[in-house]
Amino acid sequence: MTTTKIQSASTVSPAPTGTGSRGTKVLGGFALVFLVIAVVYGLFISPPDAQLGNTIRIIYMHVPTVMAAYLAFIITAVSSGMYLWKRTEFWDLLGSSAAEIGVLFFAVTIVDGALWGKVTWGVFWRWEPRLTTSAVLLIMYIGYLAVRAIPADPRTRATRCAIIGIVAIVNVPIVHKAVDWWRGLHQGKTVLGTIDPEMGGTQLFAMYSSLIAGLLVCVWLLIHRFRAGFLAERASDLGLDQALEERRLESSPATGEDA
Amino acid sequence: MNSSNLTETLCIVGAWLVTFGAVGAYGAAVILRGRRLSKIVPPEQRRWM
Amino acid sequence: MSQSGGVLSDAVLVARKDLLLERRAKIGIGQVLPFAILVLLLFAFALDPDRGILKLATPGLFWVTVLFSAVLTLQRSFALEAEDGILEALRLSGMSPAGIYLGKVTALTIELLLLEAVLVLGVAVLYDTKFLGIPLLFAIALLATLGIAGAGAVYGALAARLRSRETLLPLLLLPLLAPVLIAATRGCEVSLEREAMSGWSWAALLGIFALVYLTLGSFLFRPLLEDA
Amino acid sequence: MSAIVHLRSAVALIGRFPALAGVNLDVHAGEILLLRGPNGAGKTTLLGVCAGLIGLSTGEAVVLGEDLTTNRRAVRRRVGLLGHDSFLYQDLSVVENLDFWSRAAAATVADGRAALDRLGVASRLFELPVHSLSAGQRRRVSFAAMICRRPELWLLDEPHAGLDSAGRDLVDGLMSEAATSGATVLFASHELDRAEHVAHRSVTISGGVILDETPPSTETRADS
Repeated sequence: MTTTKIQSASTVSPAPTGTGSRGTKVLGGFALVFLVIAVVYGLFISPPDAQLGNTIRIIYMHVPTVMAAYLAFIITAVSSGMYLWKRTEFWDLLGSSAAEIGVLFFAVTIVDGALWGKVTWGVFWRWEPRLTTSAVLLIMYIGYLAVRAIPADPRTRATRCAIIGIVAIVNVPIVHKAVDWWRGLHQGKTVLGTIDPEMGGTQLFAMYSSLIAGLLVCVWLLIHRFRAGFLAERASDLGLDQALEERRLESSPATGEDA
Repeated sequence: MNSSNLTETLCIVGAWLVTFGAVGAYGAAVILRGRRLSKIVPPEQRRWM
Repeated sequence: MSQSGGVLSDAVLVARKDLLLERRAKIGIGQVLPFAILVLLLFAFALDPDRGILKLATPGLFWVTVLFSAVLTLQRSFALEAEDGILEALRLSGMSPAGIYLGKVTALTIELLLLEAVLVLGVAVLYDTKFLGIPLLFAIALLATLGIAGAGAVYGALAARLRSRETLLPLLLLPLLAPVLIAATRGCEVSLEREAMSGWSWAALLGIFALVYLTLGSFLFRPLLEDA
Repeated sequence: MSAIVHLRSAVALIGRFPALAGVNLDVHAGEILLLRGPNGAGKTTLLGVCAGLIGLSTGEAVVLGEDLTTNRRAVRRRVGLLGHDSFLYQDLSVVENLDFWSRAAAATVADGRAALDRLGVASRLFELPVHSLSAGQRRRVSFAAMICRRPELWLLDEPHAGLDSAGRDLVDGLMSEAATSGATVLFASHELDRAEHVAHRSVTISGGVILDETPPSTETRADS
């Protein structure tokens, strides 16, 4: 097999055939364990909540996804800042990968929130601060992905995305404040968003295991997405050496069409 | 009463299905994309840490 | 770096140039303003004025109209800089990017404030609104407009060279301006005495928004001009 | 004499297309160098690199003593670029454009007016908006906006294009004058008869590389 000199402590093996590695497999395994625990406890073992009833089982999905989304957006923001400073492909890829995963989790969060609303309020949507804030933030990051999708010079595209990543994260607290004031805060903060300290033992266990599972899945996805993005960049680089050769060949005669 | 119980069950199951479905589908898409790109990119450029 | 002048004089130069361009081409007065008035009329058709909905919704309708007009103004303002190699010329000129940014923001703020002044008259006549709390109204208008121009100039410059800029700019900008819409609308409701809560906290929120984006824009405009 | 423009193996990408595929070029102080080559050969990109507008992906570039691989901005105020685009606001009048661009480049309004005179732009055109000028008149205004900054290095992309014969003579005169007063001129042209007359030396660029590197020496110290 191709024995490369950059073999680290990991196994001497042929190049991977995908974005997986031993690290992601271990990580994925842990995530799977916590997911199973979350399903068993969240859906079956833990009792209904005193106030929320069975809808607490939606919260078991809602909290991990929103936390994963915020984690991803924070990674995007940090990477955006680092990109403008260091100008390396690593930070660009990390930021854009995280943004995509953040949008995924955030969209799921909003759907879960609406389903929770259907049970609790009888309607899918209420102009409740957290739902509203989330919807605005989601669209902001959809804009990020829209810009990302526009074909451009890598440096140009990365710069645009980094700027949006920074601007968007700065807006998050402002949107929160504005929407909270706008609705006069009549929805208690503990219901959607943070964990209620009054929860019982198995409920808390279900909540924490699903939260850990959510964050592990988020990181696992991020690593895979980053590697897929890296491979996509290498694939488009492939033509470069050839393009340089072809470009130099243009200088041979018979191609000139002088005006 | 019965119908509200049904709504509740549907919404709870729906929330879990949406979450697992969306994240699972995305994960599968990323991994398949990675496999496809790996066939194009030469092996020395795809060593992971 | 800019050896002579500096940020402020560059900003003045760019702002004066933009206002001169508006005086020569009259896009704002000739096209954006009529559009804004049209939107006000359309709202009146959509929301039956006899039922009083229009009256209740006036501040919100006013600011939504301003936001739409701002998107058009921004598009025009940065389309000018993207054609005829002007962006290259600006980079070659050695002016400080922060100066160019602040100049664009200044000109945009002045143009939008003038537009709002005319719209307020339109609202007063068409919707029969009575204005109380004038100082608060002024503060809200000024701070909200600064925020719109400050955030808008960043995204306007970013979208200017994209082929899909007409659709992309509103998608990027309007969610960003959601807090401005909320704060400006609520603040105006206070100044029209429909709400009990003090309006100055809304003005403060608008002030913070404007400050944050003016600072951010001053730093981000260099990479924006160089690489975006 | 050290080189005003010093490029070694310069590769510049436009998107992922290698517009420059390894250029070696030295331009010396006071020289007028003609850049020849077919369309799409990389002439415009080369001028953009020298102006500090386009970055190199690999290779060396030192222009007016500034290393462009570390800082592309420092050189910009010291060069004058005449491109395909007019670099003018179409809705502003001739003098309004000149006033703005001269002050933007830290020159004075008087410099701008003097440059207009130098380019023979008739004063009856001063108050007209740029979009109402003919192509040749606009070219003269762009040229005036370029020389009012008193650049040390002139980078001209097709300076003769769109001009009448009087205008072309004027441009040739300006180039010679600039060279005698210590500036350096690098220009691309298809008007070979005329251009070769005014140029001290010419090189041909094709397919993103310079074909005939007249100085056979490999390193910077070409001639003394």
